[in-house]
Amino acid sequence: MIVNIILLAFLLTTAVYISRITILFGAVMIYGIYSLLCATMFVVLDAVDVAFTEAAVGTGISTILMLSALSLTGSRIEITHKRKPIMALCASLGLGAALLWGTSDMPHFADASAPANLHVAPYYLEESSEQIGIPNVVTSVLASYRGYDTLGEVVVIFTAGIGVISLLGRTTRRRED
Amino acid sequence: MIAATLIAVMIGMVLLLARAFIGPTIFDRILAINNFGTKTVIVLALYGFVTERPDFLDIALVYALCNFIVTIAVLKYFEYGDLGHTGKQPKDEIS
Amino acid sequence: MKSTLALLLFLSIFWLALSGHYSGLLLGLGFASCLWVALIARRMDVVDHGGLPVQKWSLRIFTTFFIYLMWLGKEIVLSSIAVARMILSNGARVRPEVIQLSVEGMNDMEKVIYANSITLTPGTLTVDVDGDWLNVHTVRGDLLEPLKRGDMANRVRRIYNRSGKQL
Amino acid sequence: MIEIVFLILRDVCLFIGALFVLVGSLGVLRFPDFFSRIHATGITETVGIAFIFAGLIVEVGYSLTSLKLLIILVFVFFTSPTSSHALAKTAIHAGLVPLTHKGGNQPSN
Repeated sequence: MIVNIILLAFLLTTAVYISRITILFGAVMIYGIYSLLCATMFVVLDAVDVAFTEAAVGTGISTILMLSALSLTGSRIEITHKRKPIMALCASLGLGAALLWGTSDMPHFADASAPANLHVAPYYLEESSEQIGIPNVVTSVLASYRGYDTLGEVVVIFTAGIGVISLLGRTTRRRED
Repeated sequence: MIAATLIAVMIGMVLLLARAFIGPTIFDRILAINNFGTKTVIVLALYGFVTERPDFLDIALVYALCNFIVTIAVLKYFEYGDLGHTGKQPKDEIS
Repeated sequence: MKSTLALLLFLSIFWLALSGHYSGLLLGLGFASCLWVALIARRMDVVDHGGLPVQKWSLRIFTTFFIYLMWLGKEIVLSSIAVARMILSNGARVRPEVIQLSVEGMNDMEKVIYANSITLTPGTLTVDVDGDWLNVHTVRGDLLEPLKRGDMANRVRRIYNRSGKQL
Repeated sequence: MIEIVFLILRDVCLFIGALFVLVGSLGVLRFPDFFSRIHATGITETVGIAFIFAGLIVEVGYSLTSLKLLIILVFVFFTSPTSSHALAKTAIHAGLVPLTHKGGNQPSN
């Protein structure tokens, strides 16, 4: 419990700091800490697979992607906070309040009688290791029960990756000429 | 005792966050973040033991790997200004 | 080819140590992924050709290396205590210094072990390697005394059983 | 009897480790310049993590878990000097000059 509170406090301070910092590079760096904290939070919430993804993608790849974006654009300019966006603050506060109000209707964390835990989840938990032979239930759900769905996602991501590579590849070739 | 150690490491994280926020140079931030990552590895390992599920150690391992790669990538960006650089030509010839 | 096979072997052992599941399907999948990684590494030409341990490293070197690690561990604990006391005394005793140490006559592997050992010991830090010279930064001059006397350098040389001459 | 010894050993290891981690973090905050702060992080990344993980290994005994702990430990030991060295080198190349008590004692590179 106290771990939850400390982690949330860390997340909040980091988020506020990222929004206040004026150096883009510093923001990218602190964002790495934010990802680390996020992933620790996922571990605390028992979502181990999500934590794995966040550790690899959030901390590793996205920091490097942002760095390459910075190095491609060559942007080392400091941002200046000129305007005071009161309207935006009000809008986000309102949205946050609405979301908080919405969560009050949701079942509690790890509630065994929640609708999501009554439908097919018990079946997966009991049968999947015999049917598929993979010890991790999440993997067998993703790769077997929802295999077509995952295949579609992979195709989309693959296409996006090819698009990005073709865009970036062109610029580097032009630079070499 | 494990829980107490967990809390102690988290207090250490607070100190490092302070260093990451006040800087003053960019390298201080990178240093603080690198050390923060190491502390996250410790926290994950300890947390697995507090909740009596030490299987979570795999994540700690991935963290240790990512932490190292990110630090090296960031420093490479700083040294050469380009992540695709092979490190064979000196800095001045690129830009 | 030999290094790729060594990489494959290492990856497989690593996978076995981490997975903890030993059914036929999972073993096959694990080996397949190890093979895939080794092939990609070979194609990308990132296989480390110099670091194959079976050629040069006999069992004796492993024992001497182990003894060295024990000694290094002791040194690390001692200098950590020194640095910790410095921190607790409000940084008053911090006297940063940069000096150059000679690593003349060491081969590359010894230089790597030596420089990394210096960095691993809290209080001393290898900033730069410049041919036969190491730039070493320290928080307080007297932490460098054992290095200046060449204790660590001699022990590093002794791993490969070469004469530990004085610097 | 032997269990109590192990329990005490574990707690002592964890206590020492936590102490070193705390002191190291304090050093990162307290030391006057960037290069001295690297030394302070070195405490966490060597002695701190080693003692804490040693305590955890004592807790689990012989198992796959302690093997994993050992692997992480070895990995951190291999990477932490590399990243400290890379940090210091990059900082020097970027023009950051180490603070020295004599003044003017700068490294040539």
